[in-house]
Amino acid sequence: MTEELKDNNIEQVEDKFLAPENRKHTVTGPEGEIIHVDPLQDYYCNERPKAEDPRNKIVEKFLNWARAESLWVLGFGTGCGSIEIPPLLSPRFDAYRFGVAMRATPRQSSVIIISGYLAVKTLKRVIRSYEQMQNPKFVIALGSCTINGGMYWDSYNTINRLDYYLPVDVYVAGCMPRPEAILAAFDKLKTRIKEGRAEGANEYVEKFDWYKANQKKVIKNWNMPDYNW
Amino acid sequence: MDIVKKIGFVLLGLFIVLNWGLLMAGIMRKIIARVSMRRGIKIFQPYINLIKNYSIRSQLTHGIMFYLGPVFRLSGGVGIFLFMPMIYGSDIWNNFSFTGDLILIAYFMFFGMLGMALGAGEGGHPYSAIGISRGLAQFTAIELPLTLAILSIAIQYQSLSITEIVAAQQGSILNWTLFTNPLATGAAMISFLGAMGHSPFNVVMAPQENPVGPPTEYHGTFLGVLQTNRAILHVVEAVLYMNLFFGGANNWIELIVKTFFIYFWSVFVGMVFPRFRVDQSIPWLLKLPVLIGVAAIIVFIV
Amino acid sequence: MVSPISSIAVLLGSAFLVGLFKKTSYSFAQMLSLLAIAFPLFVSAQWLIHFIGTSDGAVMLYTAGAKPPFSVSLQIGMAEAFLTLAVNLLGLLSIIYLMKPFKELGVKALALLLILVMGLNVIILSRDIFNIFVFLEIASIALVGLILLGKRKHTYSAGFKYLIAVAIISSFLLVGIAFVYYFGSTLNIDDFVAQNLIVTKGLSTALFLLFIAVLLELKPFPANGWALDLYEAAHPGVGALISGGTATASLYVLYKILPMGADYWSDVLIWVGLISFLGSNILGISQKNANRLLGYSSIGQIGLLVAVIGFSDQLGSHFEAIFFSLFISHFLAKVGLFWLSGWVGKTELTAWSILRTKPWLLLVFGIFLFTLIGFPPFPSFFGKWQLIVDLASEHGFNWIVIILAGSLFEGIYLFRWLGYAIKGEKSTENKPLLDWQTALPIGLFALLIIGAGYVSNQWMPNGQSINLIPVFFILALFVLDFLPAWIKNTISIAGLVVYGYLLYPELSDDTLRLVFAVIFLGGGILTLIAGYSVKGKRAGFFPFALMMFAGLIGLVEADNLLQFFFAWELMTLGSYVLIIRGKRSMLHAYNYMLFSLGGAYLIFMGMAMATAGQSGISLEILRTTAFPGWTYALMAIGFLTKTAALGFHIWLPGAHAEAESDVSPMVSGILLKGGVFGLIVLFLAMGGEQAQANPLVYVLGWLGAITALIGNLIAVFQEDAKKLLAYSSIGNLGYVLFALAFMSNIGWMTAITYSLNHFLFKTLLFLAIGGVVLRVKTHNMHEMGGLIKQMPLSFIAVLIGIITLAGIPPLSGYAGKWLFYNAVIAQGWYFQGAIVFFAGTIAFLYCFKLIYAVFLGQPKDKFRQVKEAPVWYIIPQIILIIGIMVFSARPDLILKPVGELLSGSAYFPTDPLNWESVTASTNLGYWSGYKIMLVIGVMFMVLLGWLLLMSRKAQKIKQFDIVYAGETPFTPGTTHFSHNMFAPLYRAIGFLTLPMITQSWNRVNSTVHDFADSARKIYSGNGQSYLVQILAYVVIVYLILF
Amino acid sequence: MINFNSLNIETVSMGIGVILFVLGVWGIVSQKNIIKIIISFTIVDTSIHLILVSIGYIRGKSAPIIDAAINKENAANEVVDPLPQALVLTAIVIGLGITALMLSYALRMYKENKSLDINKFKALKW
Amino acid sequence: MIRNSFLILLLAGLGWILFQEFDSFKGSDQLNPVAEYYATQGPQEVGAANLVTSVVVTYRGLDTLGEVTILFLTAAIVGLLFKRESNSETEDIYGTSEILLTAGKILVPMLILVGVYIFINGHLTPGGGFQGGAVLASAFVLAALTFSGTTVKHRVLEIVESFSGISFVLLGILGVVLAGGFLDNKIFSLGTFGHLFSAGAIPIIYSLVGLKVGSELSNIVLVMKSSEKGGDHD
Repeated sequence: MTEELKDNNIEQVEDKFLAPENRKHTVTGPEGEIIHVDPLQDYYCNERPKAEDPRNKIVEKFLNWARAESLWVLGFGTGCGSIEIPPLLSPRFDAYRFGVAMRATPRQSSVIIISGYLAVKTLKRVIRSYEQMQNPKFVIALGSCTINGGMYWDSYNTINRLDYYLPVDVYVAGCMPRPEAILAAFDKLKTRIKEGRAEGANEYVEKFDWYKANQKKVIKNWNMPDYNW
Repeated sequence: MDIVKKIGFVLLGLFIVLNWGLLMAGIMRKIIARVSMRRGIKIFQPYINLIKNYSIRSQLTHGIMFYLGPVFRLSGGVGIFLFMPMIYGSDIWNNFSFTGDLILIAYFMFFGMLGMALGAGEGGHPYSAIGISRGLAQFTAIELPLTLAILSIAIQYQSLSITEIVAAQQGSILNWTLFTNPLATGAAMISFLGAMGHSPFNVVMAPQENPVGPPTEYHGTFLGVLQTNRAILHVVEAVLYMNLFFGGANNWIELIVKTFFIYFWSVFVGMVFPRFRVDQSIPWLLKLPVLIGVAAIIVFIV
Repeated sequence: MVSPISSIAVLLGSAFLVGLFKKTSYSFAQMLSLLAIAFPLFVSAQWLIHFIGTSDGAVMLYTAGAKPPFSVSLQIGMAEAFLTLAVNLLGLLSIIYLMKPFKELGVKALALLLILVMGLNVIILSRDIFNIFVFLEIASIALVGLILLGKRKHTYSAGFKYLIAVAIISSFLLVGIAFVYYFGSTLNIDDFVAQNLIVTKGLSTALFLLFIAVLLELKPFPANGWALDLYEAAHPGVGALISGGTATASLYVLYKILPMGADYWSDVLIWVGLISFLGSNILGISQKNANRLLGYSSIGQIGLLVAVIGFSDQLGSHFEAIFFSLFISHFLAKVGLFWLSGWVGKTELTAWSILRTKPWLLLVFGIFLFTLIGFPPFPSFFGKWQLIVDLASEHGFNWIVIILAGSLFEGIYLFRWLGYAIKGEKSTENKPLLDWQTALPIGLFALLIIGAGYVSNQWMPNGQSINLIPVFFILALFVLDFLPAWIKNTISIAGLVVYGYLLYPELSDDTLRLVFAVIFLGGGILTLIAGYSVKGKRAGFFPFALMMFAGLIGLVEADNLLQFFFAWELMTLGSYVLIIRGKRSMLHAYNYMLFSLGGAYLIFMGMAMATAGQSGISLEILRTTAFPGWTYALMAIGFLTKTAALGFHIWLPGAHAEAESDVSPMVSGILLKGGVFGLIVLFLAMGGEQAQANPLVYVLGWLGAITALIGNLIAVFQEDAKKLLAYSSIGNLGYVLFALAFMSNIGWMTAITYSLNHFLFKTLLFLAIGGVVLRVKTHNMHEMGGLIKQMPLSFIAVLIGIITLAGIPPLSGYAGKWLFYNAVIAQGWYFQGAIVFFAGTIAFLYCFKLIYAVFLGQPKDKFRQVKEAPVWYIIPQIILIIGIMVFSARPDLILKPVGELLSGSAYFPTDPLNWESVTASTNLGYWSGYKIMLVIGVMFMVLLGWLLLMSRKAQKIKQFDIVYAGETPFTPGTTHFSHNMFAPLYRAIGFLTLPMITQSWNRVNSTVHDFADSARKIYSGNGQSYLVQILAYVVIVYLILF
Repeated sequence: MINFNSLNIETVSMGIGVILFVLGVWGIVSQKNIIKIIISFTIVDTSIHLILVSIGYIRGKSAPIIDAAINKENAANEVVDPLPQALVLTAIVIGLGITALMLSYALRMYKENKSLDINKFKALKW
Repeated sequence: MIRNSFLILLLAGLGWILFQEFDSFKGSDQLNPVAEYYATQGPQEVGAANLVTSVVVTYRGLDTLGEVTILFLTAAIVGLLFKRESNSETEDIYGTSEILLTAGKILVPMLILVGVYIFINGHLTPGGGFQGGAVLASAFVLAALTFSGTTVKHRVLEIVESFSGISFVLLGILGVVLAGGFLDNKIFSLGTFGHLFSAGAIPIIYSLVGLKVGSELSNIVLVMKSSEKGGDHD
């Protein structure tokens, strides 16, 4: 964690938002020694994320093809659009044939679909999940709500524009977009990946401070490390 | 030079097995998709997935065992391959089988499991541990019918050497253990269902309940290693069953055909039956399959 | 030589004189009494030395210038000299011990004691029944006076009950004497015997009254409530006089008059004695009052001695030695205990934890108790041994059963008591002062016990065959106990090394024994190395540790049954003390001791049956035993208690788990092999492959299999790391038992491989886990977690250990599994084999749990600063790992010679393991540890390199950087999944682990206690009921006899 | 059964002794009062003396004191057995001692418990 | 009821045992060898006209020593039991009746005389140390009851007791030194049969026994009596 980030955040994360389990405390060791625990420092890796530059261009092209043809989607439904995801896998739409598969763990997923309006509360989880995905990772945003807030544009607890918080690869307009649209989004994403333009992960790292500032602006009870490894 | 040649052939065999394993996985997925009236994945999707996983740019590690876990796992798979005679009558495809010791293979399966368990444990994720505890618990029950079957055929052939067991089945299709000792085969094939991790015995990896079980924290290269192992292990286990019960293989074609059908058996059952919970599957496995296995032994004692 | 009569005169004269002194000159009176009592002591010592030196016959002493039968005559021989010596010594030390109470009561009391001692002397010496009667009365009356010492509660009523009982008994005695005189025309014992009278109705009834009265003086169960009340009410110093003094004299009276009676009187004595021994010990079980308990115990012991007198014909030339050793044990130990009880001051058994404030008193207490039970190297061990062997040669098995059962019941209460003393809750009250008056007699008696042990040992036939060098070494360690621990540790290790070096030539031919010698001695050295980590003195640890190892190695060395049993008991004693050193081990050590004791008695019984009808006691005679079924079954069950087979296992988990960190490997990895070795000795005796037909072997096979299954299954559900390992030991020993029961060459190879492996990995695991426990101060695995970072070496040790345990190739555990399969198929025990295999897969579960819950998963905050286990724990672990590696790669180094021995011997010539350099083969297949290791090793390294290459840039992350459904984990404690880890398995087959065996043992236990508790209500406290009991006893014995 | 014609002095005293013994024992085991128990004991004691004396009696002989009436040389045929009489002497003294002690203890017990009922002294039991 | 019938059964059993003896008891017509020896050899060996005395004091002298010891013990124990009370010598609150006083004055000296006579002549006439001692004691007890002011001092009694006891033992030892064994009476010449100064040490021993018995018995009674007085206070 960089020093300025720390300074920035000290003001914003006030004590009342810091969850009890994340407050500094002491425990007694087996020999009676006092051990100081600072949960956010001790339990989490506080390294700053690193940009992973693409390798050799030709190899990268091949690898990008493989990445594009094997899109593992994190099974995380954020809003009303999540109802549109299961039909994708049904015989009618059969997303499998495009190399799309659902994974339960962000560690193994490369795509996260933000399916509709995103409450601040959910945003926090989305951020953690997104950050826990490994480097070539892509974001598909479904519905108007992720673009401009949609019908919740003046809601007190949803975000209006996902771009401020995560680097989005593909937006799918509509309220809600139908599964066909999502398939089209996958297609679009594949194209972007194959072209080597889907470097959202690196972008996120490069503009990390900006993203963090935005995120923390809306999420008061941060209670997480700055970057969720 | 002999040893170099041997290693060369072993690596070649490993390559064949890996490819066949990946292909077979793809084919099976395809079949599953067709059964559920989908087009399904591309046949080569497993290759793509493997490449993609190896191509993940960033890596995380929880500690030394997190590293060693996949190594153990892959060693388990490759080791079984190394100790398994693949093609009957062929010196070069017998690997380091020492005339193929059955017990060695049976116990070497634990090696990989242990590695996986340790690696996942080091990950620190509770779901990994839950998955492992389920997997191990179920594994104990899965192994019992297999043991009875192995004992039964060991009595039958008076040997613990896979090579000799295969040799004894040559000649006619009726010499296969499948026909000479159907009870043992029955018990073993039920246990095979469990070993393959398909439904009804796949609660270990219950996708949503405890994300994906043991490999929850694994990703990228680690996952690639695990997938590699999976591909190898499935083929090698099928080869084991083939050797024990289905007359072995005289050439690669025969091996491919037989392993395909053996593996298909588990996929078939998996498609038809729903999932057991662990506390259901253990008693079930300890009832019918064990009874069959006991019967298989009694037949030979009496 | 001074005539013993002069000692009587001196005692009596000084008693009369002492009575004259005034309070002011008390100390002078005291000095006079001491001198007065020292004189007879000197006289009897002089006579004893004379008799020992010259082997002269007894000397008759006449009074009144006339020959018997006309006058009263006395006789002094070896026995009389010895017994008077004992009594006089007791008297002298009693004066010292009771110095303060005597002073309170005044000079008259001193006179009472002098007269008591005088009376006892005369009782022992006299050959005239009426004279004996008179002096018995004197002794009784003097005691009635002495109970006033110490001013305790209820002495008056107790004294009255005693008086009235004694009065009734002496009435019978007197009537008996009167009629004996009428029919026999003499009062002299020798004269009566010489007359060889025809036994008529009247004479036999007269003799009945005489005998029954003398017997009643010895307080036979159940007509002894009056004596118990007296024991309880009297000052412990007086209790010592009753138990040690009057009982001694009365016993000798019984012995003297025995030739007067018809032959059946021997049988009566036997039954009366044995019923007393058994009954009193059973009723003592529930007793909570120390003095009264000592009374129960006294009555029991005296009963045994009475029985031994009854056995005098059967025992023949061994009688003296047996009686001596049993008598001296009772005399010294019981008196010592009474004196200790006086120091403790409180009557509740639980109050004896006060002994802990004076460690040497605790040691002395232990010596007394172990002497009473009959543990080596104390005299009663040899006495009981020879007694039972001799009884067995007469086929007196019923008697043996009663004696052993009585001893077991005695053990129940004595060891509970010892447990309270060692581990009971410390009382908060001030500790009593230990003055020299108390310390001197107690210490002297403890020393005398050791001396008496040596005498018994040398006196007993075959006793000299026992190798006493280890015992002396241990004694020396006791003496050196004041040194710091590391010096003693070095001495101990040096002792083991030297002993091993000396032993090696003897065993180098016998590889089978050598393997076990290596386990015992090598294991001893390794585990002692871990002991270096303990700072301070570690008082009392090393002698007992060495005692255990001496016992174990003694098993290996043993050539005859006595040596074997000696070693066995020595091992039990040492290990008991080691186990009870643990923090919460009181109950577990108690259980361990009871099972060990029961097991040892079964072994003893079996050995005794083997000796019946055979000459010599060499181990060879087990082979030719006349009762093969019983011998083998009993001994097998005995050994099974030590290997903790199912049904006898309930002591093990607690004992192993609660023991100290470096004791657990001793008692698990090493001690259990003692039982295995016992089984090997037994099975060797059963005669090789032909024993396969023996149903016992079949039963053992099944038992082994089920033990393996249940042991492992219970281990899976443990939360306590050491308990897990302990249950695992039960399971592993089940394998060994199963493999041994094959009774085939390959089966035994399996068993030996298993044993060696179990030694290697279980010692390793216990050391590693012990090191962890030492650091984290908890046994609960779910409280640990993530310790791999702090304790990488321990982690590696555990990893190697569990790989070996689970039998995963390439480590040596797999060798056992491979051999096992070959053996199973060769033997045809498929179902048992399948069960054992199932057990093996279950073992895998707890292996994972052990390593995962402790070392992996979520690190806990409070263990962040723990360090790696002490280096002294790590060193033996490294040695053991090297051992495992060597054994894995080159199993032929050990298995080949063992195999040659087995196939070369007459036992298992068929189907041996064939060795071709490093490759073993059977007709089922072959296996090469070396090649497997090579292949797997190379492959593993290649793959590791591959993965390292692929993921070299990996970012190291921390414990909460895990995917958690977008959330953050709460605390490490709730994120570490390890409590109740195998819940689904428990739901599925957990019913197999229900503690049914424990419950049934508990039920047995509570039944026995309830029985004892209700049965002892016959001692209602009402003096009159005691009289009714005496009367009933007389009438019933009479009706049974006539 | 007993032939009354052959009744002679030693048989009678022996019979009385035996009966007294049983009676005394009956008293000891049935009486609740300690003093009565002690008295019963003295009855037993006395009965033993009777038995002893009867044993020593020789039909028609006189006391074992050599005086004018008894010839020193022929004493063996003139006197009764002196030994039982000596024993009786000793027994009496012993009985006396024990009785005295019993009474003293009874006194102490009475002072302790203010009762002479033997059932009241059951503090020590089991 | 059950207890009673059980007791009756037990007593019947006891009676049965004793009846066996009674049934076997046929009386005697003749002395047995031991008694015959006493009767024939006793007078020569011991020199006592009273055969019982010769048995009591010489042949079975050890028993007699035991008896004496028992009395000593009894006295000592009674003394210990009533130790506290005997320290406080309180006055007799009742006084003595006239009859007792008068009779006592006459009887006490006579009783002492009779007692001494009995034990001195123990080897000649019926009676002996015990009997004489008992009479002596009755004299002391009577005196103590009668003349409440003139209690016999415990201390004196004790000294007499111990002195006579020690002397007895010493005489016994002299037997070992001078004659055939412990308590042999032949340490002095046997004298003329039937005379007062005959039978060796017997008269001396019997006198000592008489003194001892007398003092001990009186001691017992006196101690118990004194306890009566102070008894109620504790």
